[in-house]
Amino acid sequence: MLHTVNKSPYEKNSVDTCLRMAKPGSDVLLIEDAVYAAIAGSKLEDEMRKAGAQLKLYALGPDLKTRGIAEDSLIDGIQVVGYDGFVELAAKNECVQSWL
Amino acid sequence: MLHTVNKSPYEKNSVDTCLRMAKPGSDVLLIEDAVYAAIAGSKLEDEMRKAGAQLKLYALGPDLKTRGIAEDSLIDGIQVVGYDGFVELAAKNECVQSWL
Amino acid sequence: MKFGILVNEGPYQHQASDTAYQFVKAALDQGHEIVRVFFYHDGVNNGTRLTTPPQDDRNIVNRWSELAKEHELDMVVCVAAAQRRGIVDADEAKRHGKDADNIADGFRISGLGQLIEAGIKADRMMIFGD
Amino acid sequence: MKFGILVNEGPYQHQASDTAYQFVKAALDQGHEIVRVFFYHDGVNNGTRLTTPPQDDRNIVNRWSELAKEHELDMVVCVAAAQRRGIVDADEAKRHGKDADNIADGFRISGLGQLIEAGIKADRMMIFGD
Amino acid sequence: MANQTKKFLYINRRAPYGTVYALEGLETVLIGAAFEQDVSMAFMDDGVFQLKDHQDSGETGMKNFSPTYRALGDYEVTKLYVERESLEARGLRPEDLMALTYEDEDDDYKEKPSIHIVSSAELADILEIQDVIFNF
Amino acid sequence: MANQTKKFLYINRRAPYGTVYALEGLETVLIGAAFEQDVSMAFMDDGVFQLKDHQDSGETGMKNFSPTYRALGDYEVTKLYVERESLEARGLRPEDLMALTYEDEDDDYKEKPSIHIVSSAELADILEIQDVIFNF
Repeated sequence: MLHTVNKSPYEKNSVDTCLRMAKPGSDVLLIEDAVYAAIAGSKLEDEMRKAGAQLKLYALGPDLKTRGIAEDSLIDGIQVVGYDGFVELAAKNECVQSWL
Repeated sequence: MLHTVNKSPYEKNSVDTCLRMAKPGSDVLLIEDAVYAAIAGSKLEDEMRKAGAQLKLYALGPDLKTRGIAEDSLIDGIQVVGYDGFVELAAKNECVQSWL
Repeated sequence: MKFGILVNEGPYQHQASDTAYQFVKAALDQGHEIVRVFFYHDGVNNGTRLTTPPQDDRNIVNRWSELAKEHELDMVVCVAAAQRRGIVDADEAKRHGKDADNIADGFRISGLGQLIEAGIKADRMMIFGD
Repeated sequence: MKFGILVNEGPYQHQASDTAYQFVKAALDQGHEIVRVFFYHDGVNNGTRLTTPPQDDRNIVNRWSELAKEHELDMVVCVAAAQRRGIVDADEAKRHGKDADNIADGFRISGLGQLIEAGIKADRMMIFGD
Repeated sequence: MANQTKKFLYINRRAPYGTVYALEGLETVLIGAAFEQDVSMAFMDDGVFQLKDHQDSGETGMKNFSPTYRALGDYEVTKLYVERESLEARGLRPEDLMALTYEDEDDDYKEKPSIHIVSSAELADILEIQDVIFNF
Repeated sequence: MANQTKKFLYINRRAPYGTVYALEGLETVLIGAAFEQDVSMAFMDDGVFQLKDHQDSGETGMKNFSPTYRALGDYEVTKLYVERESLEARGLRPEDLMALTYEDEDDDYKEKPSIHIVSSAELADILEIQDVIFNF
């Protein structure tokens, strides 16, 4: 299953709930304000690293750029994809769950 | 100063930020989905009790009733007011800050 | 006492407009003055006359129009926010070549300066949003 | 592959409509089929032709209309949500005694069944909201 | 299309009244019930507040749509999964929720509970087997 | 009204782009600057992300409004308070923010920084002295 999340983890509980519900091995794509969860050096870094050990984490590149977040400032292991990669992730997985 | 909050403390960070910013002695009014912060027996009860020792906490009665929350299920010390009480709190304080 | 009111969300999607309405009614009941009700962001969507909510639900737009009429409320829809979202009066429709307008009774379209002015004139500024 | 798209927020206030648009474009570029784009909740506000956004910003409504024309997209605005929020076509205007309509090119108003049907027909249902 | 049956899950994560998602989400479920798919609902995070008993919206002037949940059984929507962890965190007990039931036509129309309290892990399993998930 | 000066504080608590509040809030500040009030801005919670340097919205197709923050000095909006705790929690350092400045006409038009990093406690004090607070 592909899980997408679009909320800042500092503002809303969507990232938390997504990580609680996603089964090991799932794809998780951070889009819109959820890309803020990908920044290294934050208070969430440990939690995201732990999640990344069980899940495949992605962040949407256009949303990172729009917000001025450089790819080299991301937590290790988070892969950046474009809208084409978003479509490919959705096609590849049998079901998509959007945590809003 | 009167602080109002309208977001569920389980969904958004508004209650947290309000309690971080409100000076001792301030009035804090929970409205709309923020009234969920007033329920006793929740994981937030301790935090709300601590806040209530420093601040005067109110909850909007119409929003409690709408959501099916009985007044006797609230954390001790939270006072229930109606829309008229909301107006009175706003008039009594020199400035109103809405945590959204 | 003079209250200024800011409504930042449209009807039905969020409770903001409902709470603002109940607050304004209660303030008027206590004899306070409402300097202005300003609609910003999606709040401009409170000002369309084209809604037809279910009959067993409240009519948020009409309720504002009626309250404004009864108490001569000044209800202002922000022009910049309205242009982004498609709330227009006859003048705006003409200016932008639109073939229809949708503003409801009692609302007028004006600039953000009206919000600042409300903040200056009012004793208390109340914000209702998401 | 067949994608169904659900857009739950209006233009500008939230990024949902932007992301949905970019996703649909990318999916079409890859040769996928878009079964339907369904606009629900405040998403219905994407379907008004009365917007005039600033010239240095994207025109969200027109962009949808143009994409729909180019790719024969079926763009459906939920009738119940639209009635609450004041999005009407000529038929709806007539039915509810409104003196104007505001639906944009390429959008049609229909029932929630169209959303369920999209969920049944599509291989993947994508939700964009707040 | 007629013979194709999919598993539809409607996830409810928001409180009622503060936003319209709960109400308009419920409208979707009722319409969807006519399509004879395999329908479930999940209530988690603040979505559990939707099922709180004794809602009375008179003083806010909003529409009290909680009675509609009681109609779900008549629409053959009988699988309502409520996350235990979400309830407990919010100070709610199962008995604080509306007692939603349905008549089981395969079992002599016995009245049975529609609400099933499940753990986070069980809910995660339920998510995993769905074909279509809507979020409100 | 003309002679009445009030302390206006615009509090920014939301990230840019995900929602419009940052952009439309900034439009309010610019209009408000013409009214010759005592204006301050506060950036806390996700609002600190509004000031992140190097925003480039080309690929999302959204409007990049970050250059407008650089114009604030010209509008004599020169008191921008950024909460340190919010920055740190989010993995941002002060040097990750745009270097916003203004020319101080009372000090030979020297270029001075508009951004002041303050603690939560200092920000709470700043809130306390305001006459009007807008939240975006």
